[in-house]
Amino acid sequence: MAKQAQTTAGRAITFAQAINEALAEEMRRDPKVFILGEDVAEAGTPFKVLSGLVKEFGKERVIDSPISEAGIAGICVGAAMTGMRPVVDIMFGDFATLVMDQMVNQAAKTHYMSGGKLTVPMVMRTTLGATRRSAAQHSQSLHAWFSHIPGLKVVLPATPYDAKGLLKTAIRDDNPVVFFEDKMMYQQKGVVPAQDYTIPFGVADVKRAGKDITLVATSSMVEVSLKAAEILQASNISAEVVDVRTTVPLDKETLIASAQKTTRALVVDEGYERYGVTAEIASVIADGAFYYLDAPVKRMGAMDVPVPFSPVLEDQTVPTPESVAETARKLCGKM
Amino acid sequence: MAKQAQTTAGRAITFAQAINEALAEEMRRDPKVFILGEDVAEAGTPFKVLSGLVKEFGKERVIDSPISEAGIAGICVGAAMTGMRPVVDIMFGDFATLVMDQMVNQAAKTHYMSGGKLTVPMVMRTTLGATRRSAAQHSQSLHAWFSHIPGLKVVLPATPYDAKGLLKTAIRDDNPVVFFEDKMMYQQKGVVPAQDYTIPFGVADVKRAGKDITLVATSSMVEVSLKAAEILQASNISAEVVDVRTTVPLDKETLIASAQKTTRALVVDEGYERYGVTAEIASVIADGAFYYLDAPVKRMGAMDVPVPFSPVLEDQTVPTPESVAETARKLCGKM
Amino acid sequence: MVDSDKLLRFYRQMLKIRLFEEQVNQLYLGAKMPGLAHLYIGQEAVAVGVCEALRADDYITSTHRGHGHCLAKGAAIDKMFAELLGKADGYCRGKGGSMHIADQERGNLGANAIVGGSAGIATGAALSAKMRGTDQVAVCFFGEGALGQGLLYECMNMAALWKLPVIYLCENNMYNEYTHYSETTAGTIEGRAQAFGIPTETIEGQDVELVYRTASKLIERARKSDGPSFLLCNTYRFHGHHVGDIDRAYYRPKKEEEEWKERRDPVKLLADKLVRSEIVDRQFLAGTESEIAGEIKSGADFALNAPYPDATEVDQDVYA
Amino acid sequence: MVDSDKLLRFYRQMLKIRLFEEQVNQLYLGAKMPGLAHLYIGQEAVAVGVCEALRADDYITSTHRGHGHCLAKGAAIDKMFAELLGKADGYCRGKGGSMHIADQERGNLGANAIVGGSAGIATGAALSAKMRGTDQVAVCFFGEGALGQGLLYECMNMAALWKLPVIYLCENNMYNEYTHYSETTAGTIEGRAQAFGIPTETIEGQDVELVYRTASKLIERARKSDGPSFLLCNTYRFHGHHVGDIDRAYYRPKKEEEEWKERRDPVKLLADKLVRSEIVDRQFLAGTESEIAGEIKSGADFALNAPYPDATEVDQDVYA
Ligand SMILES: Cc1ncc(C[n+]2csc(CCOP(=O)(O)OP(=O)(O)O)c2C)c(N)n1
Ligand SMILES: Cc1ncc(C[n+]2csc(CCOP(=O)(O)OP(=O)(O)O)c2C)c(N)n1
Ligand SMILES: [Mg+2]
Ligand SMILES: [Mg+2]
Repeated sequence: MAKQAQTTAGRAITFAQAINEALAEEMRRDPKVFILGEDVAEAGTPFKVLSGLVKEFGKERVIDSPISEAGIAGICVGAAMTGMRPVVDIMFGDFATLVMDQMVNQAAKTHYMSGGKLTVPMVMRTTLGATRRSAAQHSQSLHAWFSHIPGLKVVLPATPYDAKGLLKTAIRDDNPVVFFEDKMMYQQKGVVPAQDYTIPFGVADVKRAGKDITLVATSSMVEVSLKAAEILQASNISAEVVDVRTTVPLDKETLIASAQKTTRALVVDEGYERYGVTAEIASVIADGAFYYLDAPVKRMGAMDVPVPFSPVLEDQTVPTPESVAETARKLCGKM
Repeated sequence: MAKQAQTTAGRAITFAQAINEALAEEMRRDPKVFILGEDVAEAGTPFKVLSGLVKEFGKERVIDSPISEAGIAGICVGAAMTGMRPVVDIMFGDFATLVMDQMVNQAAKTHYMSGGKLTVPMVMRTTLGATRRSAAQHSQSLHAWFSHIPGLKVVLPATPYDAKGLLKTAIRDDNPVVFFEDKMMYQQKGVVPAQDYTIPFGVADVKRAGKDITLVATSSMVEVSLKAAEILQASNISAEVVDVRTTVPLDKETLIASAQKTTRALVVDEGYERYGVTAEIASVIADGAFYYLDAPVKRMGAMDVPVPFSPVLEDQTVPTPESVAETARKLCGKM
Repeated sequence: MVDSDKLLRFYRQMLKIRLFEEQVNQLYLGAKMPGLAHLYIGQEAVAVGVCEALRADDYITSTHRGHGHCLAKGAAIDKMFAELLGKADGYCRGKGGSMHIADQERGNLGANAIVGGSAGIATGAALSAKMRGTDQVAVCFFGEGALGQGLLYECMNMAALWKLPVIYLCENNMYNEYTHYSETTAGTIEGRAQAFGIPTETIEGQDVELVYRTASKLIERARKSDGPSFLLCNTYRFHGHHVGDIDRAYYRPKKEEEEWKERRDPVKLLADKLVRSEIVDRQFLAGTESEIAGEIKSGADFALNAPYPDATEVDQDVYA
Repeated sequence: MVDSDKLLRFYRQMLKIRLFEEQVNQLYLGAKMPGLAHLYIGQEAVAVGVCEALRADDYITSTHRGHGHCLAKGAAIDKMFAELLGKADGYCRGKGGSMHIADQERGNLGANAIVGGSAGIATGAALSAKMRGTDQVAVCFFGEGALGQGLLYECMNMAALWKLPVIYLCENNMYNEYTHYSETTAGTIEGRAQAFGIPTETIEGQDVELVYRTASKLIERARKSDGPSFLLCNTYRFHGHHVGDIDRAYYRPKKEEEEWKERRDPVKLLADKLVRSEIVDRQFLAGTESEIAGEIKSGADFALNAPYPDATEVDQDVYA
């Protein structure tokens, strides 16, 4: 694959560095790009993802804001409508609750409502993922909400390579894009090309080829699914792992084709399971591969509970390689 | 059915009156129940749903608020935690964007986070539905968002009878309940018993029995599906119409049993189709009835566009009896 | 002082809004307009006074009661009517309607059906102007009801911190829909901006000359990078909250309405001044009126005869 | 004036918080505590001064930096440690953790991990008290960072309109995480409440007696149905934003920290006063300290040895 060729020429960097590089390169390329958020400048965010950017670009382009999520999202909408390309930093995905009006009633609808005249080229970067012992208000994965709204694009990178390429695409896109980063992944390393590259939206990535079952995964659950595939290998089950990469636009063709080939599919995501993104993806596959499937499409999301603090409780709420492998095995009729 | 027996003893009242009566009766029964919202008192809301309540209960229990959706939702959370049973009125469902933090990070999680000690017995009443020529910010049906969140219950009544019985249940429930009313339905009449009654959550209602296909519908789409069933009748297709009534809790058993019987299912809802509630319901049926289905489960939601103003555009965005019948006919292999 | 040519221009603009809105009401009553509309009649001096003080490339954001702002910023009558009727020739190809008209070419970033929803947009436009190194200014129009929305305070704080060229323009017409503002507004309105160190002015919003002069001063201030300001204009809507709000005695005394219409009608007040100052006579004004009435009529006719958008447009322009 | 018994009680309570938090830090450093915690060390006089002025049935809402409020309102040390360690004996059966401890029996409606997120809850509790006809009062604790959240303004407006018995208690420790409040706060803090007609007081938050006296006055006011008030306490957090925030020179000068610790340590200040006023001597205070240290140690030991909740509890109490 082209990707392989590219990556061999690259360097191993962390997911956090990939984000940082994407921002730095885009800010160098285009003076209209700027960052607005809480503790983004000297602190470089609590996750240190933006470290160093303020040094290169100054406090005028890496702007520390008050703790005003709705306000900063709204300001970015206005800036985007008038010639800038803002990147707003919403520290925890749980605070998405505070920006819904600006993202959904304003950013998402402006282009359409104006008959195509106004555009809102902004990116909202935020986080998802549990198991950090951060409890119910700092552990949610709320990408399903944004995926539901026409006018928004939603990106869920699962590797440093994808993170960098997809973030550059997001910044160059003329629409509001919501970009979710898994907090637990920031320190994971992966090979990333030295030269400029972008990854198109709406193209799922087969992260591992297989023939007995398709594991469709997003973000944090891609790695979990790859590990599950390893476990399944030992039971002689060959799992294909497909990373959707963007829930909107969704690469239905690749997902359906994979399920048609393997005849079985399990969709894994870290958002709450009920009414979550696994429901849409499973429906699409169950419909598109109906005449090929040997078993119902199954789904695994986070347990439908507010994320508990206690480690013994929290660890049960998120799919693990073992639980994914077990469900997959059952689905293949091998228990 | 028990319901039939009851309703013959009743009177025909509008959907709006059903809501009004439920509130009045619960406020008489329990002094802890009160209403907080914009223009709820003398104006009785722009939809006149609450007309007369302030006369009976006074401005201390039917409280006009500033235009502060987040604030009033939050105040109701606090009041509910300390012994009251508030009903907050969020005029248009589109303004749900403003209350997500209070409903999702506070109301929904408090009981769990406190280890079961605190409760939040509040109801958020709001609206859904398009085709009122109200454009993109006054026409959304955002119940999918709330349905996604553990800790919330979500109610979608489709008749005056259901509206009254379900609202009483909502008010007596010890959890935060989000109650969606279709704006276009307020003037529709239906028979409602004279005596006190409640309808349990999590019990779907077979609004019409049939044997060739199951139409699963919510709220505004129940009537549309019933009309579609009439149309299908003419083509000798017998459609069963199942009203889910509450998306959380969801009566999976009834939905699956119906689909197993008819072997075909079409899920119809007025929220945006993508990542909407039809996805969850379709997934549940496709899984639960897998070995019975003769065709893939299909879904119809609102078109994935911000709701346009122009009637010629808007009318295309919502499923109609004709479009539902057509999809159902195709699904039955009869085109 | 404002010269007489300008005053005459103000008069034309205000009258245009007045007659436009009366025509909108007729379209509604004649069941020719889909949905509802919130008429700006009674408040014309605010939009005109402010927008006449702005440059074409300055920005405004508007509200559900936005036709006046839109016309004042220079929008064309025919394209506005076309939008209100959901026609393809409308400003938004019929997709926005009354509550979402935007007119990018004249810096109108759009009406907004979320009360207070444009505070971020206007503030962001001001930040953008500053970052791009232009001296553009943004005016954020809102009703006193928007003071209930937290977003406004978040944005005023940032505008003050970063000295952004934005003017928060509060039109206090005394009612939040069907509720008197005194029931929803604690303390003072000016205090809401002063808390953030934002200078405020409070004026009679029915006096277009005063609005123009005050706005000019604050706009100049913003243009010179001296930061945001807050302008409170006391005004009144002569009609109901929307075109369908006919029986309103339960929330607003008829006498109050009559008094405003008689004594504080901004169009009448300016007409009287023009005549009193002998700038023009009544006959001239009558001529102006019939001229504008003609424009309004032909604009409405254009819209009534214009085609609807093609059905296939429904899923166009969801994404850029 | 505050009598000496009370002062001694304040001292015990403040010291309890101090030693509790130091123990929390040790648990973190020893990798015995899951996740992070935000220490209240340096701000003890605020929580104690306020909560000592409250009745047991009065309400408080708290923040991510909430251990101090919780202890001051009367929570038990052992159950708090158990919660911090995610144990079944914790206040929330381990489900809440540091940022969500609630203690309903003592009117603590909960810490909150959403900055400003409890403004509605406290205001609603005050509305509830009023509607139920009790004379309970609610105190809404928040850091100056919460002034950035619009919700607070929406709630203050309603509290003022409806004369609710709520006190907005702003602890200005000068930092929003890693950013000095002057970079995020335009105008004045007091102005934010005064805009709504809410009376404000600003005091040195390190003087527990002053906090107690001022809070008592405002609480009395609220109890007598005279409405809400706003109390700004100037204070300082001696440690990092959270236990893991060790290298903080880039956002806060070491010298500033040292000065506060030396000159404005609320525990030291009160100890000095107790000795200076000859209420007790140093030896007595040492005895008190070792007594409390014992309680802390046994509380921590209890928690360390307590069982985790049963795995099956994970989906219990999602719904009541
Ligand atoms: C967030 C939000 N809440 C409620 C409404 C419903 N609503 C529309 S206009 C209005 C009153 C607005 O009053 P004001 O801001 O004073 O403007 P005016 O109508 O007086 O021009 C309300 C409550 C809305 N559109 N948006
Ligand atoms: C809505 C929201 N935004 C951001 C955060 C992340 N955050 C946690 S604490 C904090 C700083 C709070 O500052 P302040 O209110 O002054 O309280 P302090 O930490 O100083 O006690 C921030 C930004 C959050 N928890 N909630
Ligand atoms: Mg008004
Ligand atoms: Mg602080």
